[in-house]
Amino acid sequence: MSYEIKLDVFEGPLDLLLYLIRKNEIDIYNIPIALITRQYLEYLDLMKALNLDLAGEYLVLAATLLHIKSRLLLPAPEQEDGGAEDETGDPRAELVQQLLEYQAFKEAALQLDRRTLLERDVFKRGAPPEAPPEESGEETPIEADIFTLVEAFQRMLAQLDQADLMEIDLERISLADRINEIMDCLALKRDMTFAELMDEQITRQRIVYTFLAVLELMKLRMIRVYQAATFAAIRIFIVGEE
Amino acid sequence: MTVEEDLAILDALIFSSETPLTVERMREVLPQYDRQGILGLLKTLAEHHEARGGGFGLCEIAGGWQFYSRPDLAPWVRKLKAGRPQMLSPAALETLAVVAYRQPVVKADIDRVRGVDVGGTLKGLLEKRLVRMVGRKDVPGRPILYGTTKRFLEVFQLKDLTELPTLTELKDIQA
Amino acid sequence: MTVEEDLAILDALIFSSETPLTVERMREVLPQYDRQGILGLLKTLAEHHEARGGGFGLCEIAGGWQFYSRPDLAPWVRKLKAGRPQMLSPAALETLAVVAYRQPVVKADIDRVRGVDVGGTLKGLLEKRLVRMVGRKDVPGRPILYGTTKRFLEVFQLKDLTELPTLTELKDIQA
Repeated sequence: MSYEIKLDVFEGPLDLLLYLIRKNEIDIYNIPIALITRQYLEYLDLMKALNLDLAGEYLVLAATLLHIKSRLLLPAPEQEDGGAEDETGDPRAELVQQLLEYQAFKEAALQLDRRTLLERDVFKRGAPPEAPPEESGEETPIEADIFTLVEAFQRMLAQLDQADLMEIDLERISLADRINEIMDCLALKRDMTFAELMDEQITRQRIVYTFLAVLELMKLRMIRVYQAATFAAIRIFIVGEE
Repeated sequence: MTVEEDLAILDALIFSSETPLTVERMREVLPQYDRQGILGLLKTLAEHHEARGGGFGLCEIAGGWQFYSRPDLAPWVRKLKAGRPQMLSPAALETLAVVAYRQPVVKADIDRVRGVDVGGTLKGLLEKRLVRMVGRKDVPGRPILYGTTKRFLEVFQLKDLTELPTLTELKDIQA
Repeated sequence: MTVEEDLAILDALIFSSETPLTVERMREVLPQYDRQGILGLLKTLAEHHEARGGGFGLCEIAGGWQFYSRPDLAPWVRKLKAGRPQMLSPAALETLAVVAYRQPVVKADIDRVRGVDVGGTLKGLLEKRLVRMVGRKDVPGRPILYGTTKRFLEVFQLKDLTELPTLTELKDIQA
């Protein structure tokens, strides 16, 4: 059989499978697994022969196809209730569902591309703003997204090549978070009880972090903690900047 | 102040804005109008531009209003712009489609739908600011959730996400 | 091609150009016109815009042509500009990233990670209320410790700091 040179245009194993189904004019609800599996494996061999980058996902789907093929070869299990074989018993069902879903998104992607696109089909005014924004008393809104922030961090660390900085300690971050919250509360109220710091979102983890945050703040001499008597409420006071 | 003057002010405001201008922002400058009043002015303004038969017109995009060049004039405008327009690869478009329709969605779900690891294309979409991290899913491991951005609406010239056509779950794949 | 069509093309070209468009560049796109011909079109186009009484018009500036909003409408346009969202510079983003991920952190540590003196950018971030002083480190000299603010969470649309993506997660995305 002759192959069209089409290998590098597949977006993945599902795409290749859809192509084979279409090429053979097969009903997707009744895929002849033996035929499709054979053709799929032939394509994979060809891709290998052409030294094309064969992503692991292609092999995973090959294994799935072979597994379905073997299950279809086994005699159908005796039905306990003696009723007709239900559709979910078809070993191909899950794959069919996956193919249909993928096909729907592939179509959605094409529809996106067919839209009128900015910078391809339409253009907005090219000139920069005529005048710099006037200073106003109000706070200027800031446009930012979190991806640019973590990327900026990664970029710097890549240059530093410092192993000790390479991972972000989420526990430490959680602690910093709690410290910030407590300082926010205290800035408003000046003093609070320890119990008041335990708000409605109380979880075991939060209690631990609150406790650690209070200890840390005491160490930093940001707060002072008093207890009038054993079992009395623990009161926390903010310490002014000296 | 006449309606003509207010129309001219609105015209200048939208012209000066780098991103689609929302009705709310217009009302900050023209507080004498309510929402309906501004929408009335916008309709008139869009008709004015339509009638003058110029090279650009007023469109409602991404929750706001902005001037855009006429799509049929793109061949001439592109001649002026250096380089080819940045196209999204089919892989990037597929990943973007899954994010757009399934948002908020975790990477594992996009991987599953596309049948491949979408890491590279997802990063490209984050860099192009078409996709953003919108939070974390409340399941063990708290994976990052992704969604589309306002810029996605701008680039694909959508008023809002509801303007996306419904996903066609094709019954017959050969259709 | 009618003159009306050519006027619309010119309208779109000037509108989408980043810099004032010279007659020479216009002729690259509309080579059927000589210099005089383009100047004739420009005169007509300027008159069209003048006549429609909109908020912006065509002006000759710096050896080229560009649309400008009407000077008498500047007070309204300025009202709008004040609310225009600001982007953070790469330097500000990097400094902010170090504070966010390493907080509470002293300036010397940020300097070390960034490889430059961050005094200026840190001051900017403090003014923007994205960063604040959270205390003093218990070492000689008691240097100021910096951390992020509630506004930081708002701007980056985070519920809390645990929503910050980790570097491992970033590596997974681009796998």
